[in-house]
This record gives sequence, structure tokens and C-alpha cells, in this order.
Amino acid sequence: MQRRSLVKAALTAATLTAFGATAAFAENPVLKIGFVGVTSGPAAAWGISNQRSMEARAAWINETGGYTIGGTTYDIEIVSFDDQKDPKRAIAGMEKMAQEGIHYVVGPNVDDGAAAVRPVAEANDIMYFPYAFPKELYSAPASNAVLGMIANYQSGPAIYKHLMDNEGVKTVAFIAANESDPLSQRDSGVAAAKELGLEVVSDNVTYQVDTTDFTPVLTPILRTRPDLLVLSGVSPANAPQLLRSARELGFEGMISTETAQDAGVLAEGAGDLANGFISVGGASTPELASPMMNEFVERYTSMFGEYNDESNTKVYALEYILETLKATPEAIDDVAAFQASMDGFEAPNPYMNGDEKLKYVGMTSFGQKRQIAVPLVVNVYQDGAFETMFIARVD
Amino acid sequence: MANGVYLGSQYAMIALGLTLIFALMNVLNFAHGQMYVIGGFVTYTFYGQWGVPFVLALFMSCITLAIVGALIERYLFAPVIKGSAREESTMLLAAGIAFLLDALILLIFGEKQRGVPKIVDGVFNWDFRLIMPYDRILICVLAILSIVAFIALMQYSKTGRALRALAQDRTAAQLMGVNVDRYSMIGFALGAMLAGLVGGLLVTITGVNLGMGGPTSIKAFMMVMIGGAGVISGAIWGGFILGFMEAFGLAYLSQYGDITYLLIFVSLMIFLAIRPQGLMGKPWG
Amino acid sequence: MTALIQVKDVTKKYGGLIANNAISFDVAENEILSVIGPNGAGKSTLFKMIASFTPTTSGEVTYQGERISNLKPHIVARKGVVRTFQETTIFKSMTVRESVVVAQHLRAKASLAGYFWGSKTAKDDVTAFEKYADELLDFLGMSEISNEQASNLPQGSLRALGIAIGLATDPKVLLLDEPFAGMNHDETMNMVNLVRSVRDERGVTVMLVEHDMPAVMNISDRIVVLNFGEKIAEGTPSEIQNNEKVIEAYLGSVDDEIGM
Amino acid sequence: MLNFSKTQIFGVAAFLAVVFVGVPLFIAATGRSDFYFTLTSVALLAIASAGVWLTFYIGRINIGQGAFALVGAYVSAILVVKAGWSFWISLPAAGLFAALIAVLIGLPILRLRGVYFAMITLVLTQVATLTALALPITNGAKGITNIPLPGAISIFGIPLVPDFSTLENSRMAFYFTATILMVITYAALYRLVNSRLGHLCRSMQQNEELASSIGVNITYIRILIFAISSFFGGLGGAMFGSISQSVYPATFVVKDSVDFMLNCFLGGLGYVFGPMLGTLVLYFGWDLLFEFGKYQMLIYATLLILIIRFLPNGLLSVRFGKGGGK
Repeated sequence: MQRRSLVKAALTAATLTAFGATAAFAENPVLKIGFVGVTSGPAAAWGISNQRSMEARAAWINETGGYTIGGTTYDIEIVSFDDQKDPKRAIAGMEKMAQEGIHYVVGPNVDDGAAAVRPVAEANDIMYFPYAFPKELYSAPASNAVLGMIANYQSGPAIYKHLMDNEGVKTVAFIAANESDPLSQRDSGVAAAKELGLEVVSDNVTYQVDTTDFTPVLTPILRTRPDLLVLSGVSPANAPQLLRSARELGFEGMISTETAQDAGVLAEGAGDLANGFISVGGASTPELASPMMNEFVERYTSMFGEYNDESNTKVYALEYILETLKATPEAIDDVAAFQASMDGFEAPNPYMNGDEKLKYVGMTSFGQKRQIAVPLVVNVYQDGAFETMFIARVD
Repeated sequence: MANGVYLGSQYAMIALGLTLIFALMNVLNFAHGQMYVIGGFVTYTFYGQWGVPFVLALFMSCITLAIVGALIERYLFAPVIKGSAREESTMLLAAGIAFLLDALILLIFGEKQRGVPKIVDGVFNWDFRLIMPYDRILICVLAILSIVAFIALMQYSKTGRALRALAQDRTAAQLMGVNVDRYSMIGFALGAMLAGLVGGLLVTITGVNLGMGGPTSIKAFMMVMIGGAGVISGAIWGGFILGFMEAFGLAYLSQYGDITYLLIFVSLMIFLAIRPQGLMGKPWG
Repeated sequence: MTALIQVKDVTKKYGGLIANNAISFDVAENEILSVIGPNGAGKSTLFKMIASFTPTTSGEVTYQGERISNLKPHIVARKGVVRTFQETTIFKSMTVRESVVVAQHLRAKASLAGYFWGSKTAKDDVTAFEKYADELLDFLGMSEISNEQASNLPQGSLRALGIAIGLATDPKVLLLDEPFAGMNHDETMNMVNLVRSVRDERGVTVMLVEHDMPAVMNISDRIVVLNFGEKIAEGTPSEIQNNEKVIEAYLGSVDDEIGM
Repeated sequence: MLNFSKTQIFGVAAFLAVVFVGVPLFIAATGRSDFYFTLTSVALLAIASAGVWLTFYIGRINIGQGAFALVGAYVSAILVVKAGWSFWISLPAAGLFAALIAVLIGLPILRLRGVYFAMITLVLTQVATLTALALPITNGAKGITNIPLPGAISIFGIPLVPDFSTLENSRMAFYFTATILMVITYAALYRLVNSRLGHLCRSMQQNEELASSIGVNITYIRILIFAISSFFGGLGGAMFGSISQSVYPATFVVKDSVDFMLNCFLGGLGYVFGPMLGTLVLYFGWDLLFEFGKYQMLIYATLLILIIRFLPNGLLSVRFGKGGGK
């Protein structure tokens, strides 16, 4: 109950405004898309970037006349629910979505929430797009969850491999917050690193999310002198402090994470000490961003005052939902049709230059296509902005 | 070692504010962490955003929090304490205030992690045996100075004496002619101000975000418990002990990996069970 | 007269401080025995050790030959040795009658589960408790205030309530903690009569710790005098009145008190 | 002893009617079936809060109920998933295990009072979460997922409870299960408080020394009450695990412990049904304020502060004067 969904509140307000505005000059039928995630508390930034990117996109669509699916033009309404990172609330949120007659929901942001909403989602015919990595969410018999991003067990190996090949990284150390998600991510990261033949020199150091001084936590890990330090599942709030402490302690190796980060936060929190920090992004770097991406960023910024680079990866889920519905109009209230169409779905990726495609993947990891194909763009932070390091794909 | 001193000094300041409020009014201020966060955001806004000199920004944090604290005491805590059958009811009020401040923080300052430029660059490195960035040293010194100033205030000023009398025995203080209502308010404002001051100091190192409030409150509670509730020396001891525990404990216990914190918390529980009054406190109940 | 309670070489040390040093005396059945002494003589500590509210450092207290020191207070109470407190220690938000009913806990025949399910024994217990509470309050002359909330009572009635709570447990020995403190002459005399009737009519042995010399002289069968943690005298009121050590101790303490 | 006044009987009857008939009818009429889960949550949280209230009744501020709810959730999950027990047997087992833990932990810590007890229970919640993260049997960070729904119960071939997984509307089934449990819990709590044990608790709440001087074994009663309290916590937690079909270390955290305590404060510490009302208002109130969007939290907090400012003894103090059982 702490820090209730202030953020959610913000999101909802924005939704209402967006909705109100639409209702004012367009009388289109409304297509509701849900969001259940954490928009308050220490992890608020994750959910907020999610919610805002959805709202920015929805407002954009509505302003330009709506979204046409099967001959009907809809206005898009985003219905948001702050689960406060509490699985109990997440279930309530999913129930609320069912109540609203919503069949497509983005979120939740964390493992326990994503697992807790599964019974509700499956009972109420809701497809949901969590930002959580446990494989059992996406593997049969689970049917309704679609991984909304690239899992760390997919991006991790790609990053480690790249660094091994190009930077001569031989030893790696992991550090994670003492919470479910980061620990799970660390464990799968460690397994992946070992498989690649990297030497894992430290994998059991953890910190509490409320840590204010990371020096004592980092000291033992840095003593092992790894070539690469992986911050498993690091939250945007902790990342700058970890970077700063590590560099101040004289660490000169590479630092990476498999989650998305915000350049502004890094710049403020760690300044130049964040240079060289490797993280995962969407189509954020100038050479990759399509004009549509740039417009999106612009609209987002004017709507909420400030862009969040994490949104680069979070703009996709809504686009996937809409594009798939467009391709299979009957799926609008028939989830089975949606699922059936996932195998063959393909559409151009509007946010990236080049001929990238939107499609569902995940056969290798889950045995069924329950993941959206987002280009795995690995970024390096440099002086306040991200630069592309390399791009990879997931199957 | 140096890290212990650094962590300890900031923890001690947080704990001091909390323990002061507790001693004066028997209120466990759940909103203490939120006050700390506000302090951080105010300094961030003045120093980081508007380029006001750091010291002035810090001063603004103190003033803001002192005013907030005074208002909260005057219009919320004081009447509730008078009207409630069991004084623990103030815990609900404190929690309500924590929610309210959280809501305000989100609306005013947003959800992102915020940080300000370093006030001093560079790292003090003594042969790799002692590594300490200069800004930490500076903050640590400032924190210790503040603590010393606070103690001096409590010991030697008229206000300090009145507050101490009040903390010891409300009724007796009243009989001695201390204006209880007024000094409760001053005390609360002072406690809140300390929270704001630490928030302002630390924003230069750890940054600030709206999620820090709750965990900070809980940490502060633990420090106060270790040292002994409502005792100033206890808060300082508690702060330093927790600071050292984190600084050393993590270094030595890190080999146990994931259960490091479990060990720390369990030992804390055992300590409290054996010595419930903390190090310096009197049994209370 | 046989010794009901025997205090044998009881010593209490707090760190290096000796609060009681090898105190010994007996309390006979059906007598009123007072322990007196100047401030800081160790009366309260001794009292607490007898009721097992604090452990002894060495020595022991027996009741009917059984050790009652260094146990839990409720066990001592169950054996029949019950203490009262000074006036602030009451059940603040219960009425007088409720307090007395609750205090009959020791007499309960039914188990706690029996009470929960409302067994026959439990119902009988409750009826019996309420009846006895009324009797007891009547006996103590407190019927009129039986429905008053304890926190609203004047000081004198609080003291009586304390004794009522103690008596409700149906004790063999009642230990009274400064029953006359802060009372004026009339109130003291009422209390003296009350304590006496407790002994005379209910056969309760009374041991009390007190300051008020005239009242103690009036009420006690025998008196034990402590000073600086040592027993300096024991005897009937008249013996004590003429004991030089006692006079010296009390004069000395008066000086001390003035000095403070 | 069961001499209820007519008003009381009427009140209880009205309450039961609302819970078991009114709510389902209302939901059927409005189609707001999401209320089932919200109200189920309220019922379960109210059960756990009842436990916290009980520890308040012996004068202890308990911020550790989250720990026992977590224990309950894990015990039930482990018994169902790893040992293949029926959920209905694992439910009381979860409560009993939580009670057992409470006895072990209560022995040293129940000597503490006031804020000290409050703090140590707060730390206890942290310890529970961290233990769940560290133990192999709890599956550590990965939690326990895919917990089957409660199965059928039948006695002598007569089906009493259907298999939840075959039900079309398991929400309603959970709602009834949770509310029945809640009604039983509060009936038990009411009996307890108004029986001799309750009187002894009250005597301890007001003065432990005096209570022990009249022969009350305060250690025993403290432990007993703490165990009962934790039993309720374990029960509520186990039910929750079953609804979400998953348990994680973060299923119950410090925030939940604090919430349980606030529910009691808000409803009123002097009233048995206080925690139930408090839970309803705090949990459901938040959902109702959903419409206010951005300002939801602000309004919620402001209302909370106003309530405590003007009704410092809890919501129920409006209706009843002082003290009193119900």
C-alpha cells in the first residue's frame, strides 16, 4: 500500500484525457487495450515507461483518425492498472481488464505478477504481454502469455558472445538484487555464460534494492577482477549508483545489463562514469530509428514532458497487438483466432530503418511462438546518449 | 572502515531525526523516509535543475522540511494524539502521511531516478588500501558536522534543554513551564529538517527516486531499535553500527551469497530479542 | 502460631549494589506483619522477591514449606500468595466489577476451550464469579462504584480496588504494597479497618510494606524493620517503638531526606 | 451465554445476507464480476488482519503477519504441488504450521513490548521473504507456480465441494470459500474475545504485571494468542496462493504486514469487527478511487488522514461509544 499507484494515477489521467479528447472530435467505436504493471515504488519507471509509450501511441492514432481493423475504424483507449508490484493487485488488475471486456493486455512487469495473473487471463480469454522471463509462462500448457521483449537468457548469450569475440572477455562476474526477478535472471545468465565457455568468477553477490552505498557490495566482486561485470535485472534506479561505485572503486572492465535503461538517468546519476555501459534498447539510436520512431519520441516528449529511453523497447507490444488484429480482424474478441494467427503473422516494423519485420518467435526457447520479435539492439552509453553496439535476432 | 564511517554518519543523521520525534511524541514516524526523499528532490530541483549553489539548495531542503514537519505536527499529530484512546493510532496517521507525501512526490517530481552532478570530482586513493571518492569524504564530513551541531544544539541551547526535558517527562516539563505544544512542534520540525538535510546531502551521491522513502523509513527504524528508541546517543550508535555492519558485513559475508542479508536480519532479530532495549535505551513498554 | 511464610537468608544484588543482605524472618498464619524502613532500605525489592516478581540472588522464600521464590509470579499467585500494587497498576479501562470478575481467573474450573465453546462448567463459573464479585464488593463497601470505569476512580477507591482484585483470587496470603501511601488520616483509618477485617473475617494472612508509622503501629501484629538492605529489628509494635537502632535509622533518614 | 440482543442477531443476519446473497445478486445484476476477486481479497486479508487485531488485543503491535501469510502460502503450495495433498487438507496444515512457527518465534520475542515488538516483527517479515528466496524447498527466486486449483471434497460419496478446475466460475467458488472462512474466523474471534480468554487478554493488554499477580500465566496466553493470530495469517496466505496458483517470495512483503496493521487501526482496535471493516475500506476504497486517475493516491491518502484526524479511534468509534466487544 505504500506508494500506491501514483504513477498509475498519472497514467490513468493521461488515458482519460486522451479518451476525452478523442470522444470530443471523433465518434469512432473504442477499442480498449489494457495495461497492468507497476507504476509506483522503486520499480515505477519500468511500468511508467510502458504505460506512457502506450498512451502516447494511442493518442497519436486517435489524433490521426483512428485505427482500422476489418473495415471498422477504432479509437484506441488504454486502460491502466497499477499493480504496485504486488501479485495480489496484479490479479485484481487482470480481473478489472476482464470486466472491461478487454482481451489484450500489456504487462505485468515482474515474474510473480505475471505468474499470478495467468489463471485469470486464461479463464477470461485475455492475451497478455508480460515483461517477465520465466519460461513456464510461455511454454505449453500456458497459452495466453506473449513475452513482450527479449529475455535475458536470449540477449545475455548474444552480448557475452559478442564481447568474447570482439573485446576478448574471458571472465565474468554477476551481481543481482536480492529479489525474484534479478536472481532468476542472474541464474540463467550464469548458465549461459558457462555454456559459452566464459569463466564465472563471482555469481553469488547480491544487494538489497534499497541499498544506498554499493561500495561494500562491489568490493568483494571487483576483487575477482572480472573482464565483464553483469548487472542482472538491474532497476533503472540502482544502475547509476552501481556504475558509479564500480568505477570509483577503480574497476576498468566492461559492465553490462540485459534490461533497458534510460540515458538521461544514467547521465544524471553517474555522468561520465557510465560511459561504456552496455544495455539493451529498442530502436533508439539515430541510425536505426525510423521517422516514425522519431515522431513517436517527439509526441511522447510533448505529452509527458520527458522521454524515457526504456520506452524504445516498450513501444512494440501495442503495435503487435494492433497489427495482429488488423491482420486477423475476428481476433478482436476471439483470442483463439489471435493465437492461431500468431504462427503466420508478419508485418513490416515501422520503428526501424531497413526491412525489419514484426513477427512472433520463441520456438527455440518455449516450443511455441509466444514472443514478439524485437530487434535485439545492444547499446553502449556514451556521453549522455546510446550508441548501437550490434544488432541480433531471436528465433 | 572509511566506508563504515561514511555510511554510519548518514544513517545516524536519518536515525537522529526519527528518534527525536519518537522521544518527544512517542510517534513512530512512518513518513520519515518520504521526508528524506523530499529533501533529496528539493536539493535536486534547486541545485541540479536551477543551478542554485549547493549549500543554498541544501538550506532550502532544510527549510522546506522544517515547515512541512511543523505543519504536520500542528494540524495532524497533535490533535490526533489528544483524541485517541491508544497512542499507537498515530501509526495509521503516519502511514497516511507517508502515502500523501508519496503521492505529492510523484505528482511534483515524477517517477524517474534523479541525480545531480558531483559536487567534487576525483577519488582519494591511498595505495588501493583506502579508496574513497572526494565527494563522499565531503558529505561524510558535512554529516558529522551536522550531527555535532545537532548535539550541541540539544545540549547547550535553551530550545535543546526544553526539548530534552520534554522527551524525558512531558508532565514534568509542563510543570517546569515548558510550552509543551510549541516545543513539540519545534521538535517535530527539527526531526523533519534532519531528514531533509540528509536527503539533500545524499542526493549528490546516491541520487533520489520516489521509491526510496519506505525502505529508508524501515532502515531508520532498525537503527533506532539497535541503539535504543528515543535516545540520541542510541540513534548515533545505531546508525554507525548499521553502517559498519553493511560495510563490513557485506565484505566478509559475501561468500555466503544470497543469504548474506538473511544472516544480517536474523542476527538483528536475535540481538533485539536478547536486548530489547537496544544498546543505550531503557526498557520501554 | 506456625510459620506460613519463611524468608531465609534472602539476598539481592544489583551489580555491586546490595539491595537486601541475608534477610530472614517468618510470617505466621493469620497475622498482620509489616515491613518498614526508610527510603531505599530495600523493602520493595524484598516484596518483589517474595512474590517472585524478581529473582533472588541467594536465599529462598518458602510458603508452607514450598519454595516460592524464583518462580513465575502467576505460579506463586496460584499457590495462594498474591500481591497488590500501588494505585496506578489497575485495569484502566475495565469497570470495578469487571476487574474483580477477571481476577477470579484462578478459581476457574473450566478450561479455556470450555469457555470458548461455552461448556456447562464455564457457564457455572461465570455465574459463580459474578456472584462472588458482588459479594466481595459488598464486603469492601464498593457496591456503589462497581460499574465505574477504573480510570475514573479517586485515589482511595483505587487502593481498595487493588485489594479487591487481590482478594478476588481467594488468596491465603495477601501482600500489600504501601496501602496507606498518600492517604489522609481518615482514609488511612478506613483502610486499616478494611485490612483488619480481611484478616479477621476472611482468614487471610497479611504482609504489608509501608511508610506510614502510626498506621503500621496500629495495624501490625509484628513488624520487621529494614535499613540499608539489612534487617535491623523484628518484634511487636511496642518493641519496635523502643528499639534504639530503629530510632537511629529513622532519625538518620530524616536528615537524609532533608538533605535531598 | 449466547444472549445476543435482537439488534445483534438482526445485524449478523443482515451481514450474512449481504455477503452470501446480496453481493452475488449485485454482481449478477451489474455484471461487475471483477468485484468477486476484490471482495475475495478483502475477505482473505480480513482473516489475516483478524490475527493482527488479536495480537493488538494483548497489547502488541504486530507488523509480522505478512511473514505468517507467506509461510501459509508456501506450506500449502508445497504440500499440494510436491506432496500431492488435497488443498483442503493443506489449508489447515498451513495454518497450523504458521502457528507452530509463531510459537517458536514467539517464545523469545513476545517478551518485548511497544515499538520494540513492532520492529522485531517487521524484521521478521523481511526474514521470511529472504528465507523464501534462499531455501531450496521454496524454489528460491523462481517461486512455486502452476499450483492446481482446489479439488473436490466428498464424504461418503456425497460431493460437498466440487472440483474448482471444473467450475465455470471459479471466482464465485473462491468468493464463497473465502467469505465462509472469514465468517468462521470472525465468529471464532468474537467468541474468543467475549469468553474468559478474551477477558484475560484484555487484562494483559492493560497491565501485564497485575495480570500475572492474579495468577494469569501471561507467557502462555501471549504464545497462545500469537499462535492463533498466525494461524489466521497462514490460512489467509494459503488461500491466496491457491487463487493465484503461484507463490513467490514477494507474495507477502513488509508492505502487506503494514497493511494488515493499518486495517486494524482504521477499523478500530476496540471492536472485533474493526479489522474487517478496515480491510474493506482500505482495499476496496482504493479500487473505487480508480476513477480519479492521477489523483487517486492523493485523494486516498487525504481521506485516510481525515478519517484518522477526526476518528482517531477507528471507523467503528462512530457507532459505538467506548470499549465494548462488538
